[in-house]
Amino acid sequence: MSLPVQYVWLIPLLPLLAAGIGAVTPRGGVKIASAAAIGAMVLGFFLSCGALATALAHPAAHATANFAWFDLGAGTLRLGWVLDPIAAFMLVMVTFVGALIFIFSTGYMHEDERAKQFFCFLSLFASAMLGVVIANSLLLLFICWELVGLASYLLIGFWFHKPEAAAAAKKAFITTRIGDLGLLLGMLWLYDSTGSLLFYDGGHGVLEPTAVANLNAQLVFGGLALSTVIGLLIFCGAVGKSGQFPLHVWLPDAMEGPTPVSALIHAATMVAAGVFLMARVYPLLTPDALKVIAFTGAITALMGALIAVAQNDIKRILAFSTVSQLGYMMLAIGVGSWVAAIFHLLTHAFFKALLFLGAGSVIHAAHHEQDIRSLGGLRGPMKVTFATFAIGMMALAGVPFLFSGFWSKEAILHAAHGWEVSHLPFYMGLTAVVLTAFYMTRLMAETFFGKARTHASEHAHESPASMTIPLVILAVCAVALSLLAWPSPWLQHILDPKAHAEGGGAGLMVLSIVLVAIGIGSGWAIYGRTTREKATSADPLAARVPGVIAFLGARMKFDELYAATVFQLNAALATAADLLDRYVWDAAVRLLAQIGIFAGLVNRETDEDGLNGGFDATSESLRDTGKAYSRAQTGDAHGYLRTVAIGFVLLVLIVMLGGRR
Amino acid sequence: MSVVVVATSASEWTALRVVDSLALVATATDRFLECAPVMLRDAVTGLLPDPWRWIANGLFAIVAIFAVFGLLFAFLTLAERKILGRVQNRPGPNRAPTPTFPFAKFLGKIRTYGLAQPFADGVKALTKEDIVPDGADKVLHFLAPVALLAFATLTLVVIPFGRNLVALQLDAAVLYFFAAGAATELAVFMAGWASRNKYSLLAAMRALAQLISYELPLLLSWVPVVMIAGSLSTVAIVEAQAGWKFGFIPHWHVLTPWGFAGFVIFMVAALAESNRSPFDLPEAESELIAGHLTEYSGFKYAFFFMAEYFGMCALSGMAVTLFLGGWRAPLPFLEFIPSYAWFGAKLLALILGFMWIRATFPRLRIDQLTRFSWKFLVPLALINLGNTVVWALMSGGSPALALARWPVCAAIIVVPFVWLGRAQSASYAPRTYRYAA
Amino acid sequence: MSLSPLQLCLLFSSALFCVGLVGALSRSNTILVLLGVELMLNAANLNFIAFWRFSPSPSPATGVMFVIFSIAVAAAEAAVGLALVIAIYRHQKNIRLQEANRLKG
Amino acid sequence: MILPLVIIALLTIAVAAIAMTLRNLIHSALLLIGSWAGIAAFYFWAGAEFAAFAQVLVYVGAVSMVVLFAVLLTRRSRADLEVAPDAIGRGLGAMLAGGAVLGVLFGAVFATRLDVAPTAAPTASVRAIGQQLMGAHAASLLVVGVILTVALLGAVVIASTDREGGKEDAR
Repeated sequence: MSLPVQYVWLIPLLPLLAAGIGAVTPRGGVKIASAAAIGAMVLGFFLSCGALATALAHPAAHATANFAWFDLGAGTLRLGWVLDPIAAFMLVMVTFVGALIFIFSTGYMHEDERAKQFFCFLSLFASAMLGVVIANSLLLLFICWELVGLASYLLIGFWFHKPEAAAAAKKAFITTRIGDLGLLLGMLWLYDSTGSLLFYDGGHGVLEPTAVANLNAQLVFGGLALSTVIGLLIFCGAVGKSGQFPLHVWLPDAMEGPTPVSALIHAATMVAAGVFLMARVYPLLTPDALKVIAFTGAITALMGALIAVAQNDIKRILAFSTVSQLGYMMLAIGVGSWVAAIFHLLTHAFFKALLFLGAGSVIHAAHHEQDIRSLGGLRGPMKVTFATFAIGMMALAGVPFLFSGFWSKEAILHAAHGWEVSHLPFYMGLTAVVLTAFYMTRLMAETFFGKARTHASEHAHESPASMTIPLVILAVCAVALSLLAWPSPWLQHILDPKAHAEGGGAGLMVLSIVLVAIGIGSGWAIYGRTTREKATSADPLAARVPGVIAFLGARMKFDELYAATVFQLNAALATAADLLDRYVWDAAVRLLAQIGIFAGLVNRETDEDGLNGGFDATSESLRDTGKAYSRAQTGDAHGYLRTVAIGFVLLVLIVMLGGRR
Repeated sequence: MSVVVVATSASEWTALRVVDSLALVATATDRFLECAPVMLRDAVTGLLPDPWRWIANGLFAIVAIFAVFGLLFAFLTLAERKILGRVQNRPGPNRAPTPTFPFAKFLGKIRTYGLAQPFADGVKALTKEDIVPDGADKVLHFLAPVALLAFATLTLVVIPFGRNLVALQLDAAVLYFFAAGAATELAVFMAGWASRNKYSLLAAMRALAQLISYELPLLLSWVPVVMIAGSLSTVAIVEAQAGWKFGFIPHWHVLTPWGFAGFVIFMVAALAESNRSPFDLPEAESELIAGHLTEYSGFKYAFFFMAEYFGMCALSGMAVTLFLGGWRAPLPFLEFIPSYAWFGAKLLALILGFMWIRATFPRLRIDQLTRFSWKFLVPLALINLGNTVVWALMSGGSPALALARWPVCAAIIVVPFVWLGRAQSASYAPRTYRYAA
Repeated sequence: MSLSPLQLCLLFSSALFCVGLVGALSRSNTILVLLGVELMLNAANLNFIAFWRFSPSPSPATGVMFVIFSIAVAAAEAAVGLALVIAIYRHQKNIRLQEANRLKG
Repeated sequence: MILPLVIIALLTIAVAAIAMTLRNLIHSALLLIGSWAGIAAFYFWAGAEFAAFAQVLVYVGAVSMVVLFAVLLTRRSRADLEVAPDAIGRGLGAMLAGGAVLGVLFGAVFATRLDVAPTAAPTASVRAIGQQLMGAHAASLLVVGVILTVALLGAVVIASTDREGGKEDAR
């Protein structure tokens, strides 16, 4: 069972069809829409497995299918899709996680009267995401990229009657657009300098050695290579989409959307698209660009983990954890190990989807109570959710050996350790490891241990099978994905056959195990041993260092910072523009108008007597003629026909008598 | 039975062109029975000088058709009454006059077992008073039955009744057949309008609605045959069904998925076109008054009846020609039986089927009737058209493809049949009367 | 003066055309006017067949093609025309063509 | 050869002329259908049998039905039964115009030198017509199909009573 590259387009097409079906089904047709969406994803999953089989057969080859879209002046704009191991792994991951989340959604959304649209949007998103994955052209990727953004906007704002949701949707859309501007600029520049946007095109693609060498050779301002600039511009897009510092602010707010959306889009797939993009264009990235990427990633990882410590909303915590983990992935790319980034992307997709779905299950059971201080004691009534959530938590925290997160994180830390440029990112990553373990322990302890602190969590009971079964499957995967790492060089070989495999450093592994133990231990010491009594009682950590926690709880005041700087600047610019408009331009326009009026005055005198009189006379005569002719419009069809007949006779007579040559 | 017409080249004929048939006898099988009608024709027309022979041939054909189908009509009425009687557990007509011959008293009374019934009916019809309603449009009132019979007879002309037995060989014979058949609607209208009776007129309009509705599936159902045979000529269509696969399965169109579907659609539409039960609403004598025939009596009424039977024979004959292999024998070793006998046998089988259906099925309501045509038969016929295209496309290639077209084409027609049938079966349920017990 | 068959055909079609024209011009019943127009159309078709039959033609079936398409279009015309007649009837309760002149100038 | 043509022509013209003068609409329509059949006979005589059958099928079979239905659907009005006040004047005008056209056309036919008729009649077998229709004229065939469909829908729309418009009509 293998799927040739020529048919890879079927995989995004299926969800697109499902979205179409969802769009045209009547309001009540949730069953049809959800069945179409799930069916498309399951079928897509099998096709993706076929594609993976194809890709693994020739791991080094970038199988492509390109075609001309339209002619643009002298050149031809070509699109296409590519099938290589990285794309294939992403396809399998997206379709598999997507299918499970769709199934979960049938349970989660079944009370919502607009569930039909929900499945339509989800399918649209899945289609666009799969398009991003298989795109072999930066343009096609950009198109799907923007479609992904649109679907994300629609889904975050799905409950648009909530003002926060509507605001969050707008924020997400606009913030990511800022990054996309960079991507668009980079793309245009790339097309300008290479004349192609295809990644792989039998030696002519932009990622292939000829073009890369060419780009490296060109220098622009400041001695930077052209490829550095283009790479950084493309990175802007990834920063926006993947919630990297400083454009991470939209991601936590995006949690206003339904939880399956958070799981699918804002944890597993879409936010990973930025990482995927950077891995895809990795050949284009110069060491200069990589430095920027590495430091951005490291800062994001540390910052996300710090903020997550002080959050109270279960989904917010997971959101900042996502930000942090995405930072890890960027860090991996920056330090040159994009394979580790992709590995972490895959494992993260599974356990973070698991965590979000588990959170969704909790929220669903607790009647939409999201504050962990108000939960508690759910271990008893929600056994399945608890068990699977715990597996996800351990995978995220990096509990050794059994859980996939450990291996992927290990790979990243190892790569960071081996980076020649600086060890600073490595240490930031280590700090984040401790913090991750800490805040996840806190989350577990607050949510599942202790006793129920509110009415809602007291009466919580296990979610339906349509929600728990995906949880179980994802939990199994979160463990089983360790196998990808086990024959350690295997994934490395498949993804990047050229790179040489390095043996794992045992010392580094021990260090990180110790750090995880410290994180979990301290978390348990503070939150687990003595559990919270009341929902309103103070946080033990906040009691000790109130200032820091308040600062972190306010998300390091980024929103306020932006409000104070960017928005103020914007407002100032607007005011300046307004003033310029009102006084300078307006004055000029008014002056011109005065001149015009004067000229008009002069003109009118000549006009009224000379020209106007003439026009009036012409108009009058035209109107009279029209009246005269309209009298011929008798409404008598016989008359018309008679006229035609007589006209015909006259014509024939003229031709026959006069026109004969 | 009728006249041989085979043009020296099919493209170069003019009306009623008749070619000397002696050349043809050599090509046809030279058995005596097979050639008997042609030889009879030649014996009669050979008496005339050559320039007049085509007129003689034409007259011969007309006389032959009227004689054969007139007799057939007579005995079909009897057969119908007998069969209906048997189905309804009664004897049917069995007391037709038993003639006695005064000059040969020794013969005594001759029992005819009711076989003389048609002649008795004929005498009765001829001697009844011919009533024309006051205020009727007398000319049209007279013309309507005549026109109906004329059109019905015209359709018989292009049917090949046997090898070399076709009165008029046309390049577009099938089209001619249905063009002439379409004209019968006019006669129905004339009858209804000329009677100056509002019920007649209403019934005529209803009959027209039915005829027009069923014209469409009727026309659409034979188009696949024309596509496959590649000709509109009835002779060529019969020719296309010649031969046997594996030596015993005839190449009849009815034995293919599309052909079978087309045949069934054709027969259902033919039932409606010839006003036969269960589609006999135009003259449903037991519940509506006799429709556009209300004001007719005597021999004009008999004409209408004759036209109905002629139409039935013509449509059955066309069905035989298009789908059942025409005059061809079903098995190779049965070819010794003359071709016209085979044609007659198939024709009679179909007509007896008509009678069987009449005795079995209840009548439809008018709304069910039209809905059945527009929502069931027409879509199915259109699908069958596409089905035939699939069949033709698949038959060009490999043997595997040729084998695969059987299930594929069967599925293409069966699935919509089941689906449409399921979707509509509810609308043919008996009406429930709310206030009646 | 002897007439060739072609000329006879043309005379036939001219005469038919004029019958249609006179009918269309003189009758007040819209249906009959329409039928007159239909007759004129048929007369035109006659010419196609006549020229096809009696003069050298570039391709063997050109005239017949013309007629077939013309018949198809005429059928469409008849359907729409008679629908219009019914609409007129519904509007003014008769189908006198002279009275259908609301839009006169 | 010529005799059938003359007979057909005279019959057709006579039938059409009578149809155009009768007061009885149904008789007119039926006679006109007869003249259409006569035209079909002319096609037959000229060797265009496909066109002849198409003519019969379309005109005698289909258009006639539409005409008759239209006649019956619009039969109630008194105004149509009376002679219109301007009938005589219009009839005279029609005769004049028709006569002028007839004269001009006859003159043109007589005055024009036409090519000598070819000895053999052209052949247009049904197969050839079919191939032309599906080959060289496929696009036209599609267009005609579209026209017929649109005309059918248009006729339905025009002739159908819309419920909202009903009140306005009753005014």
